[in-house]
Amino acid sequence: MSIGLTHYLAVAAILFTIGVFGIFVNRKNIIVILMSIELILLAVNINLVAFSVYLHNVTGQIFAMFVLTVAAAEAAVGLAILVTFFRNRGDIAVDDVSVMKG
Amino acid sequence: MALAIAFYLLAAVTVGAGFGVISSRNPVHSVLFLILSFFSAAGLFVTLGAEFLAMLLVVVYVGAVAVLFLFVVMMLDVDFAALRQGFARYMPLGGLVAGILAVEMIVVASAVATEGATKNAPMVHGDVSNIESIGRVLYTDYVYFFQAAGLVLLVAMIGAIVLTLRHKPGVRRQVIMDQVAREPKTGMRIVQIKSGEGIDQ
Amino acid sequence: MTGILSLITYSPLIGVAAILLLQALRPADDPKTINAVKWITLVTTLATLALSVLLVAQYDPANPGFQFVEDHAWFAGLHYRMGVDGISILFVLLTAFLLPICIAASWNTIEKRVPAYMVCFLVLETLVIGVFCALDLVLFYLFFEFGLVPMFLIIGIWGGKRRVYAAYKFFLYTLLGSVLMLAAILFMIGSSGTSSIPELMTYSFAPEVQTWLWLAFFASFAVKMPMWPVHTWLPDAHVEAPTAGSVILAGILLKMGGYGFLRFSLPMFPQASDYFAPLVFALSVIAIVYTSLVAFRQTDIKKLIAYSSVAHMGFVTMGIFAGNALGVQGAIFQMLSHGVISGALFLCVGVVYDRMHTREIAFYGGLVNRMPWYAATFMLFTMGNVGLPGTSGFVGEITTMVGVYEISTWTAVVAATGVIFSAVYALSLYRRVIFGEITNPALADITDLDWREVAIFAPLIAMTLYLGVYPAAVFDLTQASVDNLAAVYRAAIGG
Amino acid sequence: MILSNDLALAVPELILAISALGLLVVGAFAPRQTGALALAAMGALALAAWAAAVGPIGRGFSGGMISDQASAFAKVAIYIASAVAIPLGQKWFERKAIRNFEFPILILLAALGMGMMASAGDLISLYIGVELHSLALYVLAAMHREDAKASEAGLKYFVLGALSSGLLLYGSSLIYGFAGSTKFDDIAVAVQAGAGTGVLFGLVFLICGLAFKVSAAPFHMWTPDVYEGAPTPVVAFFAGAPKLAAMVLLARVLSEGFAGAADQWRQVLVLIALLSIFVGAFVGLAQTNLKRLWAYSSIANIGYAVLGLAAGNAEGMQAMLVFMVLYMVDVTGFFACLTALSREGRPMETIDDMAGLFKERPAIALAMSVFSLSALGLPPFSGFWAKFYVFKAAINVGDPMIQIAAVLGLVGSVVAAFYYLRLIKVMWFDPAPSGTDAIPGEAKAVAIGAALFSFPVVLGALVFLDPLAKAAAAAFGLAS
Repeated sequence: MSIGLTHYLAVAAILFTIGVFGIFVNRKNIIVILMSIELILLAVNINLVAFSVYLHNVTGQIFAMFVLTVAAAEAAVGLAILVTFFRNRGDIAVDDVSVMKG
Repeated sequence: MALAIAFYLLAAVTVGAGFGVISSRNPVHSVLFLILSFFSAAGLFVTLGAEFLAMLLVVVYVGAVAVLFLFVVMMLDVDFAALRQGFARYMPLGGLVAGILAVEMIVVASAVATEGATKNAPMVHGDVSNIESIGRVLYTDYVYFFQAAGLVLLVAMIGAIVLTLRHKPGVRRQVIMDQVAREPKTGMRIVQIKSGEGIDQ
Repeated sequence: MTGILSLITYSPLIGVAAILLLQALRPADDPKTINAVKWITLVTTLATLALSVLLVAQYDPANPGFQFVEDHAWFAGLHYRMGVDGISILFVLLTAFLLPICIAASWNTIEKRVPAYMVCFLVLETLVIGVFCALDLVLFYLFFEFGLVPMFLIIGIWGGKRRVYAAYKFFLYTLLGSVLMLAAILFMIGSSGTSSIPELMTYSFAPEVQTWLWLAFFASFAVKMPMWPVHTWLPDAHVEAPTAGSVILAGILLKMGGYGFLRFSLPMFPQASDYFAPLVFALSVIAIVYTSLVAFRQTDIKKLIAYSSVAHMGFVTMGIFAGNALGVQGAIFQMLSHGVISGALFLCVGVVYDRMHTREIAFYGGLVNRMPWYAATFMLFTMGNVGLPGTSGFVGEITTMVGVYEISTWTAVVAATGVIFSAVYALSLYRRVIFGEITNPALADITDLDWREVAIFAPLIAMTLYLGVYPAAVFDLTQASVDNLAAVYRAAIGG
Repeated sequence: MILSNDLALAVPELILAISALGLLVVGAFAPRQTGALALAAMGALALAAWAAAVGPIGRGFSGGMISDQASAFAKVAIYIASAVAIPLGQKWFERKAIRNFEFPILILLAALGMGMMASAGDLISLYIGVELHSLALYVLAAMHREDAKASEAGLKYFVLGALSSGLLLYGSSLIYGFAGSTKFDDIAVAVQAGAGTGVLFGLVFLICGLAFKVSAAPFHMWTPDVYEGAPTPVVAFFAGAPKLAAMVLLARVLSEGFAGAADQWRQVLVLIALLSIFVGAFVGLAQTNLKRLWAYSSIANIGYAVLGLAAGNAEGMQAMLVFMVLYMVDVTGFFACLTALSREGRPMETIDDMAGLFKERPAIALAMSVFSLSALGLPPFSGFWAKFYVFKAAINVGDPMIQIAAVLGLVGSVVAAFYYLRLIKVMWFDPAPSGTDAIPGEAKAVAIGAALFSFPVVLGALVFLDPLAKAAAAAFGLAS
C-alpha cells in the first residue's frame, strides 16, 4: 500500500471541489465564500507541492510560496472590502449576482 | 506503512475539516475548521518532504490569515443564521454535482500524474535540505517574481488602509515632530497681566 | 484632372465646416444665422453641381474604363481609390442635381434644428457621391454604410408621427443586409488578395464561391433597391420622412442598390448572376405586378408613390439581370429617370402637404380649380411615372423591356402588364386629387405654386422632357462602358 | 545570468515600481498634494511607455519575462490608458470630497501588474501580474467607500475575481505537473510531444480564469453589477486596459505554450466568442442603465476579440491587438462622457436620463453617438475597423467552423444595433426634461479626444497602428 502522487492529487481535487461547492451554497455569506477561496488555494498548493516533489523540481514549491503570499494579500483586501461593505450596509448579505437583471 | 497511515489520517482530516468550513452554522467554527484543514495540509506537506512549505503554511495561514478572518468575524455583528437560508436548499443537488465533479477532477489529476513528466517517478529526498534548495533559486532565478510579490503585498497594504482607515474628527493626536521641535521660545509665552483683569484665553 | 472626384465628393464637407464655424461664432438661434446656414448649404450644393457638370464635360465617352482615377496606398493593403466610368458618372451628376432641389424644397418647411438638418444633407451628399466614385471595396462599404446615419437622423428627427419606428426599420433592414455584404467583401479581399474593384472585375471566383458571394451582395442591394419581399421598410420610411428626405431616398439612395448590382454582381460573379437571373426576374415581376396592385389600394398619397417606386425598381433589376447591353442601358436610364420623376412626385406631394398638412387622398379633390399650375406640373410627372412617350419614363421602360425580351419573353410580357397597372393607379390618383369639384371646404383658399416652388420644379420638368425627347444624351455617355460590361458578362457565362 | 541585461528589459517596470514607492512616501508626508502626485504618476507612466517603446527585446529573469514587440505594443497602450485614467478619477474623487493620494499610486501599481501580464513568460509571472493588477482594481472599485453600491461592486468583483484566480491557479498547477516546468517554452515542448486530457483540462481552467478577467461569457456575470456600482472613472479604466492585458496574456499562453494543441483551444475560444457576442447582444437589449448596457456591450465586444484569437494565426493576433486598442479608446471615451454628465448633482446613468442631450450638450451627445456607432461597428468609426480586422482574419482562416462563427458574429452585431440606436434616438429625438450641470473640463477633454480618435483620426492612426500590430502579432511566432 504505497502512497503515490495520485493520492495527493486526489486530496487536492476533493478540496478544490469543496471550495467551489462552498462558494455556490453559501452565496450570501461572504465570509464563508472567502474561506472557500482559501480552500481552493490550499488545493492548488497541495497539487503544486506534490508535483514538485515527484518531479524533483523545486519550482512547484516556489510557486506554492507565491500562492501563499498572494493569498494572504488577497485575504487582506477581501476582508477590507467586506468591512467597508459592512459599514455601509450594516450587514454582509449580498444580492445574488444577477445574470439577467434589467 | 507508517507513511500511509499518516497520509490517510491527514488527508481525511484535511478534507473533513474543509467540509466543515463550508457547512458549519457558526462562522467562528468555520474559521477553526479552516485552521484545522491548513494544519493537516501542512502535515501532508511534511509527508511529501516539503518541510519549509509546511512551516510557511502554518505561519502564514494559521498565524496571519486565519486570525484575520477570526478578527473580522468577531468584529462584524452579523446575524449569520439568516445568511444560511439558501444552504439547505442547495445542499442536496449541489452535493451531488460536487461529488461528480470531484470524481472527474481526480480522474483528470491522475491522468496528469500518469501521462505527464512525472511518469511514476519514485519519491526521493535530495541531499540538500528543502529550505536550502528553495532559497537557492528563490533569490536568483525567481528574484523578479519575488520583488513583484512584494508589490502585491504593498497593494494589499495600501488597499486595506485606504478602505478601512478612518480619521475620527476631533481627536487630538500626538505630533512627535512638534514636540521635539519645541524650544523655550516657542513653548512659553510670557504674558503681562494687569491686576484685576485676568486673561482672555 | 485627377483629384476632381475627391474634390466633388468632399466639397459638401466644406459647407459643413462653414456651418459649424458660423454656429460657433454667431448666436445659434438667431434667424439671420439660420438664413445664412441655408444659403451656405445651397451655394455649396450648387458648387458641387457645377463641379459635376464640369466632370461630365471632361469625361471621355469613348473610353469604357475608369477615368479620373486616384489611387493612394492606405493601410492593411487597402487603397484609397476613386474613379468613374460610364455607369457611375451619371449617378454622380444625378446626386449633385437633386441636392440643391432638396435644399430649396426644405427652405421654409423645416423649422427645428435647421443647421443640423443642413449638415445631415451635406454629409449625405458626400457619402452618396463617394459610393458612386469609390473603386475600392472597403472604401465603397464605408460610404455605403455610413449613409445610413444621416438618413436615420433625417427621418428620425424631422419626420412625421411614427418617425422613430420608420427610422429604426430603415436602419436595421439595411444594416442586416450590409453585414452579409461585409462578410463577402472580407472573403473576397482574403481570397483574391486585393480590394481594388477594377482588379476584382477581372478576377474569377470559383462558381460555388460565387454563389455565396452573390447571395451576400444580393441581400444588401435587394434591401436597398428595394426588391419584393424586403421592400416593406420603404413605404414607412417615405411616409415618415420629410419631403426632401423622400426625394433623396427615392431619387438617390435606392439607386445605390442598382448601382451595386451593376458594379459587383454582374462583372464579379457572372456565373452566379446567370444562375440566379430567373429568381431575380421572378421577384422583379412580382414587384411590378404586386406592388402596383398594393399601390392602387393606398389612401396616403406618399405611400402610393412609394409603392410605385418599388414597382419601377422592378424594371431596373429585371433590366440589369437581363445582362445584355440594351437591358443594362435601360436599367440605368430608368434609374436616372425615376430619380428625377419620383423625386418630383414627392415634391408635388410636399406642396399640398405644406399647405394642408395631410396626405390623405380623400381629403383632396378638385385642386385644378385653385391650382392650375400645380395641376399641370403634377400631370407631367404622373405621365412620366406612367411612362408616356415624350417623357423620360417611357424611354427607360421600353428599353428595359426590349432588353429583357431578348432574354426572357415571358418576363417582358408580364412586366408589360405591370405598365398598365401603373397607369391605372397613377391616373386614378391624379383624378382623385386634381379633378372634380372642390368638396372639402378646407381647400377653398389653397394657393397655387409660388415662385420658389416654380424654381424647384423647373429643372425637374426640363430634365424629364429633355431625357424623354433626347435620350441619346444619356446613352452616349454610358454606351462604351455598358457595352464592355455586357460583352464581358456574356463571354463569362458563355452566351 | 547577467543581471544588468535582465534589468534593462525591465526598465518600464522599474520606473513604475520605483515611482510608486517614491510617491507613496511623498504622499505619506504631504497627503494634500494630490494634484502634484497625480501629475508625477502620469509622468512616470509616460516615461514607462516611452521606455517600453524603445526598450531592448529579449527574455530575462530566466525566462520569466518576455520583452518583445507584442509586450511593447500592449504596454504602451496600457500605460497611456492608465495615464488618462488618473486625472479622470482624481478629479472625480475630489468632486466627491474624497481626497486620497493613493489613487494614482494604485493606478501605477495596476499598470505595473498589467505590464507584467503583457510580458509574462512563465505561469508564475502570469499569476503575479494578474493578482497585482486585480488587487489594485478591487480596491479602486470599492474606493468610494461611503457609497454602498461601490463597496458592493468591489465585493462582487473581488469574490468572482478571486474565484477566477483560483481556477487559473488550479489549471496552472495541472499544467506544471504535466510539463514539469512553469515556463511557456518548456510547456510548449511538453505539449508538442503530445497533450493528453489532463493538461488540456488544465488549459481549459486557465482559459476560464482569464475569461473571467476579460468578462467573456459564460464568465461575465460580475460585469454588469460591477460596472453599475463602481465609480464611473474607475470603470472607464478597468473596462479597457486590464482586458487588453489579459487578452495579450491569453494570446501569449496559447501561442507560446500551447501552439501544439491549437485545434483544441480554438474550439473552446469559438464557443466563448459566440456565447459572448450573443449574450452581450441579447441581454443588452433589456438594459436601462447605461453602465449595465455598456457592460453587455463590452461582453459582446470581447467576444469579437476572442474570435480574432480563435483564428489562431498571426493575422488573428493582429486583429485582436488592433481591436483591443481601438475598443479601449471607445470605452474610455464613453465612460468619460458619463463621468461628465449630471443633473442637479445626480449622475445621469439611465438611458432616459440622456433625453434631449443633443440639444443641451451637443458636443458630449455627438461624442457619445460616435462611441455608440463605433461600438456598433458602423463605418467609418474605429469600431468598424476593429471588427474589420477580426472578421477578415476569421473569414480568411479557411476553417469552416470559424467562418460560420464569423458570420454569426456579424448577425449578432445587428442585434446589438438595437440598443446603440435606442441610445442615439433618446439623445437626438426625445425632448429634454431639464438642464444639465456644468461639465468638468478633464472629462470633456478625454471624451472629445477619444471621439476624435474614433473618427476621423483613426483613419490616419491605423496607417501607423497596422504595421505596429503586425510586428507585435509576428512576435507571437505563429504562422500567418
